[in-house]
Amino acid sequence: MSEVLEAPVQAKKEAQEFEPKIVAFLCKWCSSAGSDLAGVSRLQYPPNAVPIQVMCSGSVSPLYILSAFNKGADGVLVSGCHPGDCHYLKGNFFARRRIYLVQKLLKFIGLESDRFRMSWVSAAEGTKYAQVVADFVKDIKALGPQRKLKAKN
Amino acid sequence: MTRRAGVFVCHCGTNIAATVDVKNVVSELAKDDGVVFSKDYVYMCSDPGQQSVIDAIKENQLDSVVISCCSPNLHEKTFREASSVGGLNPFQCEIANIREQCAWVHKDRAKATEKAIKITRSAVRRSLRDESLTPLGVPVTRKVMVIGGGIAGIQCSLDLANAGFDVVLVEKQATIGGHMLQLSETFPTLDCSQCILSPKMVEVSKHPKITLMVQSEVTSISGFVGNFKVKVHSKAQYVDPEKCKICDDCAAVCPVVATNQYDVGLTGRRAIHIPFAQAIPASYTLDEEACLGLNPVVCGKCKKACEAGAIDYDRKPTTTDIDVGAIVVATGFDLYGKDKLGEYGHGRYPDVLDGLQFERLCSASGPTGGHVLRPSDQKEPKNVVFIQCSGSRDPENHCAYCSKICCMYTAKHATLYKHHVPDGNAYVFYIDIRSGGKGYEEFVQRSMERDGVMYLRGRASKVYQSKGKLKVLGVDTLSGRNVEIDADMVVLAQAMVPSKGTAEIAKTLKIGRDKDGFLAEAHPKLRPVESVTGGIFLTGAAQSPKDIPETVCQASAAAAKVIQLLSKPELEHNPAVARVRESHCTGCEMCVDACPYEAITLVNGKAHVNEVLCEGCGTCSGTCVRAAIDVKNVTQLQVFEMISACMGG
Amino acid sequence: MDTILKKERLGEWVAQIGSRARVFAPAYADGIWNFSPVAAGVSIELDHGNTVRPAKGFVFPQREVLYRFRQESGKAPELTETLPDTTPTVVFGVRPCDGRAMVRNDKVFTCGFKDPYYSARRDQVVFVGLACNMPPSQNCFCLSMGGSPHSEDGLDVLMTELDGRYHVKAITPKGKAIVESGAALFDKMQVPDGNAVAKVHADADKCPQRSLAAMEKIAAGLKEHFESPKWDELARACIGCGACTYLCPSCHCFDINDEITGNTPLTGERVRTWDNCQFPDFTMHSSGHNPRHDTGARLRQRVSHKLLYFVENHNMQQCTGCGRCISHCPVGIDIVRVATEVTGQ
Amino acid sequence: MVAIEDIRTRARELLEGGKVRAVLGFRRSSAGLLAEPTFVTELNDVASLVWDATCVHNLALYLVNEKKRQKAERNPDTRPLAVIAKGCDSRAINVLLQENHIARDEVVVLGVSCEGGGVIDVRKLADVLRGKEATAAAYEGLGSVKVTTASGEATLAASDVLADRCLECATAYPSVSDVLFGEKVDERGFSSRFAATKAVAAMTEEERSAFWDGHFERCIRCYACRAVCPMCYCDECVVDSTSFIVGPTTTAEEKANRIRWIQRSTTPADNAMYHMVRAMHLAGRCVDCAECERVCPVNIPLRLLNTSLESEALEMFEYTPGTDPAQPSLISSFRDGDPNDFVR
Repeated sequence: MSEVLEAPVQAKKEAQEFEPKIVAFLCKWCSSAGSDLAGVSRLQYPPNAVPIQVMCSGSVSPLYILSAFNKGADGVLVSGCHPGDCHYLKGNFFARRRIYLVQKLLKFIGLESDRFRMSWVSAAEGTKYAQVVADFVKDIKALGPQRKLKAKN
Repeated sequence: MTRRAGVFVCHCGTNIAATVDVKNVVSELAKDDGVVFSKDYVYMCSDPGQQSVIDAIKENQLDSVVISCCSPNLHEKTFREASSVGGLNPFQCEIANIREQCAWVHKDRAKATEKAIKITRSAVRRSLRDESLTPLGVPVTRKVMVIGGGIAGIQCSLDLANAGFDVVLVEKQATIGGHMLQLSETFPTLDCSQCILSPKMVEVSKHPKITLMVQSEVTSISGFVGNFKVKVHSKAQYVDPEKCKICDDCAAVCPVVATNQYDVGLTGRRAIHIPFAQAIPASYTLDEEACLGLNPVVCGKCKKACEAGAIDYDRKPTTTDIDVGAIVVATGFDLYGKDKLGEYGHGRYPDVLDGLQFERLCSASGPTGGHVLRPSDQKEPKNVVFIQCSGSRDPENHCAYCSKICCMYTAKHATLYKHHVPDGNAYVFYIDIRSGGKGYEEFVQRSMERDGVMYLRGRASKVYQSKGKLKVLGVDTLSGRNVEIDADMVVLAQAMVPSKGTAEIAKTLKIGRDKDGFLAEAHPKLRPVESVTGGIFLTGAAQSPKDIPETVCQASAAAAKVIQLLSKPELEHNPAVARVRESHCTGCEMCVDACPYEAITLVNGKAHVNEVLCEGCGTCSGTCVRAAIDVKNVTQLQVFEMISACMGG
Repeated sequence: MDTILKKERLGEWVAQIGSRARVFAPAYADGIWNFSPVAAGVSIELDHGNTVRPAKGFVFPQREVLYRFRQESGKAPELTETLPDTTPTVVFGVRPCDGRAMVRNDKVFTCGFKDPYYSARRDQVVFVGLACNMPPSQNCFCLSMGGSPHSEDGLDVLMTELDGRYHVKAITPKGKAIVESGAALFDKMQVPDGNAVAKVHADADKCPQRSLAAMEKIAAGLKEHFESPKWDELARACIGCGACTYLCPSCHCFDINDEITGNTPLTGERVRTWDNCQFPDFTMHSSGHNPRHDTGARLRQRVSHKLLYFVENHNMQQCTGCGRCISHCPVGIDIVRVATEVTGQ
Repeated sequence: MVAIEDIRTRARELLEGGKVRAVLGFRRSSAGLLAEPTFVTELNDVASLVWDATCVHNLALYLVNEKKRQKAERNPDTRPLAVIAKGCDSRAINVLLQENHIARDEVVVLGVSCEGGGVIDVRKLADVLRGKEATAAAYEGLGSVKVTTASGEATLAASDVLADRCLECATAYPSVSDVLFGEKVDERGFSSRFAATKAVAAMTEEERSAFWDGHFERCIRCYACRAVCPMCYCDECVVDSTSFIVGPTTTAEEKANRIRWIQRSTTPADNAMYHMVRAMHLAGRCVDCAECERVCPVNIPLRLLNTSLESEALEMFEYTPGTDPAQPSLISSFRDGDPNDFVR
């Protein structure tokens, strides 16, 4: 119980120098290419989000997301091709449904809904990717560290 | 696990080095488990850079290589090739993108370096579990099926056959030729359609490499690129083309009259008939719906009349299994349904015609022997109104798109009419005139200036009949006047829509269609004649409205793509495909439902991946709740390790 | 050492103890009785049913870190010992069946090899028992197991509720210490009090309980019927969960795992966690062979361990008849019935 | 009203005809009020079958467990199993059919309608009885339950003692059955579907967070929830510390490469992880028989995790688990119109 009581206090303390850890699952064809474009265009965004390239957002298992939180992620981003643009025709449609459920479940157990996000970023949307990450980092900084699913040891 | 990884960090001049402390990345990664070699270099992609990878692999017996540099889209190929030169399996070389995804987007050197370390480390963790893969070789059947015997299908078949491939040309109707066979003349040269088409049709029928199947339809398909198995259903051929002498004795005695679809209902024909004089195969054909019942007791006149003994009522429909390596879909177009164009009275008033009916009226082989006469009273029409965009460019009520060829064929129709009836008046309602194409614009201008066709800019709003006369209401937006024209005949330039068969074939072949129902190409610009399914190609008006030159052009393009595909004895396929852990699979079929490529089937109760169909997207593994399916070299274990690496652990 | 504590003084006594030690007592929350920390100034009510979770967790927690490790690639690992935090702890409201279970756990963890983690806790935890004076629960059978509603085994103090007062008996030096620390609050015990206590205990003994007939024959019977087809029959409904053993006050099997917390450098903890003979992986060999391959074999192991093997090793049943495994079994598997049916008593 | 004699008669017929290898049903238990599962194979045991408000178990579980058992046997009896199934249990059977885990001809479903009732929640009953222990609970007409205790009989309002899942149940009769006992009753007038879930969803984020932290912290990972769930039929679970599906094809590397998604340690975080993963894996598969919640010794309201997703599935995807074995599963299908505005 004690931890739950202390948590908010600690959160406030850490909030100032707090740098969120974020895992970003990017599909190879759209979102990863989009973040490449952000690079080519030299757009600046916070370095908190470390990208993991997957073939398709459809391959992102709920376990990946939960595991990232368990390993200490303060936020998790899943990004894929816009509906209809999936390189694999419909992988992102399956992803959308699955991710929606994960998000609802996390919300239901009281994890701040701002900690888990899905976005559509096409290969042409470098600016959007930069924006998505910037917003995400900003929102998570406001929340402080994630403790609910983080392994305690 | 005692793997030996090598890490190579690129400065990319100062592109990376300016923001990322490259030396630090190298020294940090050197501490990692499994990393036995690590170095940095100013330009890894340069020859010395690549050479250093090759040497390091040899000298340190590396079995995993990670290049920490720019986006994999740029140099993954480069470094995988270098790796294989060094004797490493190319699939055990991974790229860590620390330029586009790190150095270029951050300023804070410390933080960028920390991130670069995480990105590189996660690539190392992945590479340490990369298995050696070899591209899959797939044998191919060097035979092609072309579906649809219009000009697109004919051209494509001939090109393929002349390139030495066996071709099966499947046509639903009793003759090939398609809509082009119905046309009188063709723009912009006004040369006779049948005169340029017939020789090609004959060539098809004579070509040793082409098997022609008329009155036939594809009913099912299985297999995959290079190895399709197709079922073709053919109607019973009561008249044997080999024996038929086209003497017309049978039709002469046939008691049944049916409407002639080739004349778009303007004439009738017998139950036993020949669609066109130039039909290929050159044979009469028996319309079983119309025939009194294929029964000697009831009728049987034609059988008696036929001296060649070409008629056999006992013929049965057949189903043929055909193995092919590639399929070309050329199912063509239909005209936008007249029922949907009530405002123009099409179907209600006999003298409101569609474009194809008018073609038949102008055609020497048509119902009027090439004289433009009104269907209602066989009189020569003096005022003919042509209405463009009937059903096109009207997102509210009809088709949103432009059917592209109507401007030209309306100009052609008006011109032809003036040639037939020099003292008549031809009015054209148009929104815009789109006459891009060699000699097109000149042709339109000629129709106005030389042949005096009257163009009215505006939509015709209504066609109605009063006191037996057709009246066309419209507006001339240039003069701003409402116009009302008494017309003897109205010709609608109806929108082109995909042929009825297109929807069915798309379903059978499991290929996509766009919002308008036309076949969807793999990429609108770069892969215009391929479907998203490997080995299935598109051509002609079934893919989008187009005229004859463009169709022929696209048909040859499709042929070239097929030749490219089938020219190799074996196809190469990316080996990073899904793999089932049978021990964990319970056969729940979720992956089967989720696979975008129908690559997974149940084989005695377990999921089975057809590696050739699999594109490695991993939707299956994202769906499986039992971790029973994984994509090689992007396994859940690898992702798991990448996650911990990203978390700094 | 016997004394009397007026009920209204219980709070004071607990408060006194609370100033020097962590205090736990049964509390009803979220629909179950559980040992919960007693916050300062909060008085406790000792009128509870038995807790769902036994008291064993205070000395044998479900998760115990044995040591931490850290290893730079290529270097030797550095280990750091982590002995349990040994803040004195006093647990009120321990039922005699749980107390007797402590005696069993002591046999396992302190006879022969002395487990430092267990012992460190055992020395610091004071178990204040509470004799049962209300009708036993449906599945109580402590008498059959040689215990009683007022057994003192394994307890440091035994309290018996009289009207308006508690009889408080210190049994061990640890027990004496906490009673003496509050001496001022206690009254001297009079002769009538003694009789009252005796009566409460006697009445409790008379309460009807479930019982294993011919207890003395059970051990031999289990040995004899090791191969009995009854095992499979009785376990056919078993779903293979671990409720029975995790809730058992005397089950003590554990597993040891390394929990990796980081790979560069390799860091982590070696952790001891409860294990469970009802789980399929309990006796799983790396070859894939599992000697106890089905629920029948696992049920037999659990029952035999309680009523046969432990008797052979320590000359006492391991089971103390608390009845938790019966009451909480999702499918009504009942150790009393199982033992009776298998041995044909 | 369902007459137990009808069920017994049918069971007798099936056994006499040798059509089934066993009839899976309920009988009285020595462990307490609730009935217990029984495998009736002998005609003279048919009389032990009971049907009342204490028949809480979802016997579909045993279709799964018996399959595993059969695999181990040398020459297994392959005749079908007859199983008594309530509405929820029958939905579970439908999901097992949908996932090809069992074939339709492997089971004879003796469907029993709960009509206007349902099953007892023993914890609610205990609260109502204030410590008195019930020895019998019979369903008595619409909306009330007759409970017998040492000190006599009491008739209680069903809404006070029935399990939440029954009060919220929308189809309290079998959706698949070979024989149906009792009437299909649609208008039951208890609580509304997902009422309990909505109550939690209505809390503030902080409240929900604290609510679940408190519950997860209590979890002892006995896995009763998993073991009792007919849908948790994987041979190997994500929380298992060792890979114990080991066959001739299993390589040493496979064993070594077992992913440790979740530690065995009962820390609040890892407990939460376990329950999250389980809920996700049950999305579109859980039929709300709520056995997980009933068997939880530390009384974690586990059912809510599953119903929260079930309600989403219904509202957003018009998907109800266990209604149609022919349809693709919730997460192995999609519609173009699926919610999209939650995506940035």
